[in-house]
Amino acid sequence: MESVKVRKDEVDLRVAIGSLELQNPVMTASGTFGYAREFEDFVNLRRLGAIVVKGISLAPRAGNPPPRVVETACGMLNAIGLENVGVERFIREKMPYLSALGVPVIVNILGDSLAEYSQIAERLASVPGVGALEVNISCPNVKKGGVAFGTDPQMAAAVTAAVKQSCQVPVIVKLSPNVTDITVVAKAVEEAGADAVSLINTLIGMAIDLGSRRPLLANIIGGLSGPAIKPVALRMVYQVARAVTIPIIGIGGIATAEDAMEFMLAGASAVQVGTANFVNPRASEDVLEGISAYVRQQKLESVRDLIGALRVG
Amino acid sequence: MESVKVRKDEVDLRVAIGSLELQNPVMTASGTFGYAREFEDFVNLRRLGAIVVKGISLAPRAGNPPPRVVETACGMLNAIGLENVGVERFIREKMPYLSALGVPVIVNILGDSLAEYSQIAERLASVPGVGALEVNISCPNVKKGGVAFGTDPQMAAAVTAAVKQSCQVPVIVKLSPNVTDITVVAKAVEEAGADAVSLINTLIGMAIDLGSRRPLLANIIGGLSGPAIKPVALRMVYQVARAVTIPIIGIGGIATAEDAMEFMLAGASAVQVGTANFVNPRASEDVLEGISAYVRQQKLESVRDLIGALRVG
Amino acid sequence: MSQFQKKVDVVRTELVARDVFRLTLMAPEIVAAARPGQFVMVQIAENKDPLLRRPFSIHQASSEGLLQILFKVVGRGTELLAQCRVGEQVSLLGPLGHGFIMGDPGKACLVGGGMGIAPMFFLAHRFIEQSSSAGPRVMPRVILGARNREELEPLVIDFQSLGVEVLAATDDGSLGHHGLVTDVLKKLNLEPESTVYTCGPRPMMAAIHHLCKKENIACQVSVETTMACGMGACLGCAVPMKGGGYRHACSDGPVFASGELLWSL
Amino acid sequence: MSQFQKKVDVVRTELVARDVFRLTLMAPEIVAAARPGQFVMVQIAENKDPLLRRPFSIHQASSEGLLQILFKVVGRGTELLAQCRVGEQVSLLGPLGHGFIMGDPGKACLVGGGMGIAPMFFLAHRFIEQSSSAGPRVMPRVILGARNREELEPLVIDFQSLGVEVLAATDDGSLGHHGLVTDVLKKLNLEPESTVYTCGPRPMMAAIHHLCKKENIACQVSVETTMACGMGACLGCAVPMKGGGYRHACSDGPVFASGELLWSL
Ligand SMILES: Cc1cc2nc3c(=O)[nH]c(=O)nc-3n(C[C@H](O)[C@H](O)[C@H](O)COP(=O)(O)OP(=O)(O)OC[C@H]3O[C@@H](n4cnc5c(N)ncnc54)[C@H](O)[C@@H]3O)c2cc1C
Ligand SMILES: Cc1cc2nc3c(=O)[nH]c(=O)nc-3n(C[C@H](O)[C@H](O)[C@H](O)COP(=O)(O)OP(=O)(O)OC[C@H]3O[C@@H](n4cnc5c(N)ncnc54)[C@H](O)[C@@H]3O)c2cc1C
Ligand SMILES: Cc1cc2nc3c(=O)[nH]c(=O)nc-3n(C[C@H](O)[C@H](O)[C@H](O)COP(=O)(O)O)c2cc1C
Ligand SMILES: Cc1cc2nc3c(=O)[nH]c(=O)nc-3n(C[C@H](O)[C@H](O)[C@H](O)COP(=O)(O)O)c2cc1C
Ligand code: FES
Ligand code: FES
Repeated sequence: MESVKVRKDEVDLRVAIGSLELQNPVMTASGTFGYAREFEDFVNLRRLGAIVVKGISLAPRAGNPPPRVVETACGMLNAIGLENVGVERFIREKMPYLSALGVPVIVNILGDSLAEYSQIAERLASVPGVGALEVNISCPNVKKGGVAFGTDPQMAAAVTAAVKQSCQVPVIVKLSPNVTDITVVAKAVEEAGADAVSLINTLIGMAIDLGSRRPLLANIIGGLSGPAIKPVALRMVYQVARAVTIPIIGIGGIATAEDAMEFMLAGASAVQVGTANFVNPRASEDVLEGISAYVRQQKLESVRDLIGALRVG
Repeated sequence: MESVKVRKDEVDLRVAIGSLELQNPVMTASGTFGYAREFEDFVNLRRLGAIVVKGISLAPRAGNPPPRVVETACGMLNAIGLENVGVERFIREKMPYLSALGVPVIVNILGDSLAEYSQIAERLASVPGVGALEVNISCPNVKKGGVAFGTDPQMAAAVTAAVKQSCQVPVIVKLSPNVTDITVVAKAVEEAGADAVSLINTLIGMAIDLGSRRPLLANIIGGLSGPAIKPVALRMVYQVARAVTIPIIGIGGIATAEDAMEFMLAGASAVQVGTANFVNPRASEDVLEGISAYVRQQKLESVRDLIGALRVG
Repeated sequence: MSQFQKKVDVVRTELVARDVFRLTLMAPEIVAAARPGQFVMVQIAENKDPLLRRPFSIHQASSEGLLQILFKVVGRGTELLAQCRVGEQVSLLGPLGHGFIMGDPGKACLVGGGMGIAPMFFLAHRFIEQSSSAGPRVMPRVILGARNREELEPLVIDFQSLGVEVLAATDDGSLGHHGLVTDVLKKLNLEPESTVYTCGPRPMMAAIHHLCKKENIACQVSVETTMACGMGACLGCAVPMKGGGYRHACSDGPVFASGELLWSL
Repeated sequence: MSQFQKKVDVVRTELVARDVFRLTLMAPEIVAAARPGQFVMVQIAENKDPLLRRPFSIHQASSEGLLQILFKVVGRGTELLAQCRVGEQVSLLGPLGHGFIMGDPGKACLVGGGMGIAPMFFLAHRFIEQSSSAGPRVMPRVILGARNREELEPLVIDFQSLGVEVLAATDDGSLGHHGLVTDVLKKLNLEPESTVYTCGPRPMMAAIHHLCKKENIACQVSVETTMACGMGACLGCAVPMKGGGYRHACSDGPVFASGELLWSL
């Protein structure tokens, strides 16, 4: 906690994700914040703890046919199909803006094979401004890759090891909630060298239009996100916090500072704001300000006092 | 579809769950409808397809300490802890009223061991009015029993076989959504002789009170139900429908006739209304009337035309 | 037992004190069946968030079919409910639960603390009706407590308009006794055949229970728990009993003989 | 590009036809930046259900800072929005997307069908402003279609009040041409340098695209998709392109040159 300085009149919001020190625990969730520039009219991007960008693959991907999104009760389903510009265009077109912000950029990466994960990690690790990689082993939308890696502890560990070997930056492994026991996968990736885990990715869901008798997503199934999934996410963070010693980044339905701090109490060192960005593009900064006000008002020495401070029993 | 007669001016709403023929596909979900009598001022109980009662164990259970319920976004968490009067008092005090309704009573059963499941099944099978047993292998609230049976295909199959051997009435196995691949468990219990499967039980979740820094449930974790989980339930019904040939009973966030019919399109032969009963005690009958109106208005020959009629591709 | 689910008209809204509201609803069926100590479940939103109904004691049930609830804004549900306007409708479920078992009005002592005052008004009203129909009017005793004068005074005036004398207690001494309602109760030196009827914060009710037990006075308490259904279906509203096990606030209560309950949690 | 998230006052509500509503909102910042064809995302509820904002074209943006949307009730979100009252506030996000590329007013033909008429009004207005500031007033041509007179007439009158002549078409022949707007467009025999600006149901826009392609006339269409964010962040609003792949209705559109799009889905 040395590299980031805290001014006397400011509250101490710094947290560490492995060797990556953040000015505060508030990040944006992959796929919900574009490449950050989309939000520059709404958020002072330089204030964020870190920016996590849309999942990047080696080659560009066109994504799924529409409809790709549908609203559900207190949530939404998406089947974007990992549309992205590919790693080369990302580095050329998006990174200059992002790295100029002076905030760690965490690149969410995905691949269809171990080799692909390695290659993309290698390519990104040396790019200035890339603070960490977040390995997406959990996206439910693509048949190949995603699903298998995320739900099988051995495969998850293999991807983690492959990415770790290919880069120096901290490696965060993003876990899928669509498993019987998430702690098994968490422990497997910890042992394979993950510097942190982030969770949860979306729950697999489906919506149907009675009128047309068709699925509402062209892809039939999609990923459920938003406030609806928060209880599941909170439970998984709590479970994983008791199973691993590496830092945890909490994700799932976070829309307010209270939500974020509940995840920290459950054991998260940092949080990501996802679907809430769509409803309130200022959500990430609002969460940050709310945490800051709470830490000040409760006279906490540091926001880190909240991490795992849940009182049970 | 012979035993239940349909009047000429009525629409054909009959469905079959194994050898159990129902006048319509609308049931109540276990644990959300008490022992039915609680709803007699609100619902014409004789109109329901079937009544599923609160989970019953061999011996009475006191349940968990309070708080036991907490609201979440478009949903709720419960950790009732399977409080119930035990099989003997159930038969003595609850069954007379229930069996007089003339509607099949489906008894949700739970146990800590194969022997307990067998015993309770044996005891109930001969009780007049008991139309079927629904085997709860999926309740997340009790440490022993529940969890292990529902998440392990072998154990799930073993319970199914044990219950099947102990009784003549149709056996419905209620599946847990907290698994990596629900079709594996569904196929295992089908092979073990289940006459039908019902899904989903609750997702495991958690809620935290920031003020007290404590879990909002005394049990720390609980089961998530209500509209929030509907997309997950719908997806699982769709997946299981493509994996097994036995009938499926769809459960999860059903509050309206539209919700119910979406589950039927996904492959359910019948549905259960759960949490919605708490908000609108007339929900089950409202769902029934809505389905009836739809079948009439769309001039369907039978409500069975909806089962699995989802158009994909 | 007759229970109803009804969409009812809001006919009056009042701001009683800061964050304390009173809604008057036209609900003749529920009113006709209602007894003091019973409650209603109110649906907060037309949409699915907040999902569950919220329980409120019946504050008053008039012969004209009017039902009142008195509530404090403590969270999202009550905040939305406070925005209710005349002409709108809300869905009520009720009357629910078992109310107070009403004994001799002259031997009754009603103790309400904070929003626990809400059911006491309906109870006082019924006691007075009962006593006036049975010859010379005998008034129950009433002790009301709250944080301060601002919160308590409007409610004291309401009780006084029924013709009862009110002993008040406030945390800050701005109205009546400076301190707890239990202090006031203690000083009353109730006769052994009295019955204390009480509703309020748990520590207050616990203190009253212990006092009554010591003095050998009957005591009925109305308890609060979180509730999902309010009608005995979810088993969510467990109340720990003295002898072990649980009963249910909504269907076995919310009123219990204080001696039945486990007070040392 | 300047975008704003603002809570704005509802200053007027109108029932334009059955199920068709117009809201007038005081949103000076958004109005100042708005161009025809752009849209706003409207938050429906304070609570979390319905969760997502809903997209609506900017129907009019006046110099006094007033912004209008015109919408039809088709589901839960629009139903709730229709209950909005003067004095309430709604949260707006906008202006979003790229609008129409406005050419010569005298060569412009605006074709609106159903609620696709909404953005055409703002476009017509700006064309007229543009033409009057550039010498003698030249009016764009306007073709409007809807199901019947009840739905179409009020909107036709609005356009007429701008001073433009409106060619109407209704499905039931109750106003103007009995049939499709494309029939009307065909009969106009537009010159090759014309540009058609259109918004409406997909089959209508597809027919207009094919007509324009045949006649070698430029055609700009405003498309609708489901949207989660409206600002390029979710990639939910994919529009299939002729050459393969997708572009995004919210950030690359909603207006596209019709020739760029894949029409045979
Ligand atoms: C039988 C009964 C009668 C009641 N009568 C009244 C009354 O007459 N007037 C009144 O003001 N309040 C009464 N309450 C309490 C009232 O139900 C809660 O204040 C209300 O549900 C809070 O809703 P909320 O959404 O505003 O708060 P939430 O945001 O849900 O919670 C805010 C706070 O209120 C507590 N709370 C939430 N739900 C309940 C609940 N069901 N019961 C108790 N506490 C809860 C929470 O623990 C939290 O501390 C009664 C409760 C019961 C069980
Ligand atoms: C850029 C843009 C501009 C629009 N401008 C207008 C306008 O000016 N006036 C107007 O009346 N409507 C307009 N729409 C359509 C409007 O957004 C939808 O009618 C509205 O979102 C429906 O919300 P709902 O909750 O009432 O319906 P839902 O219950 O969500 O759905 C009801 C029906 O509407 C369709 N629908 C839902 N969301 C959308 C959406 N985002 N886009 C298109 N269709 C949808 C559904 O497929 C369904 O058939 C526009 C859409 C876009 C993308
Ligand atoms: C539209 C959309 C796109 C997403 N894309 C990605 C992605 O590319 N990579 C990834 O790891 N997660 C992706 N996610 C998952 C989110 O990062 C996050 O884990 C999930 O939405 C839960 O958080 P929330 O409830 O706050 O949205 C996406 C989510 C949404 C809604
Ligand atoms: C309060 C409560 C108690 C429940 N008890 C049981 C039970 O005893 N046995 C069981 O199999 N499921 C039980 N369930 C699960 C429901 O039957 C149902 O599977 C689940 O709630 C999902 O449906 P819903 O979203 O419609 O409520 C219970 C659910 C709730 C909310
Ligand atoms: S609140 Fe549901 S049983 Fe009491
Ligand atoms: S609606 Fe989100 S990218 Fe277009």
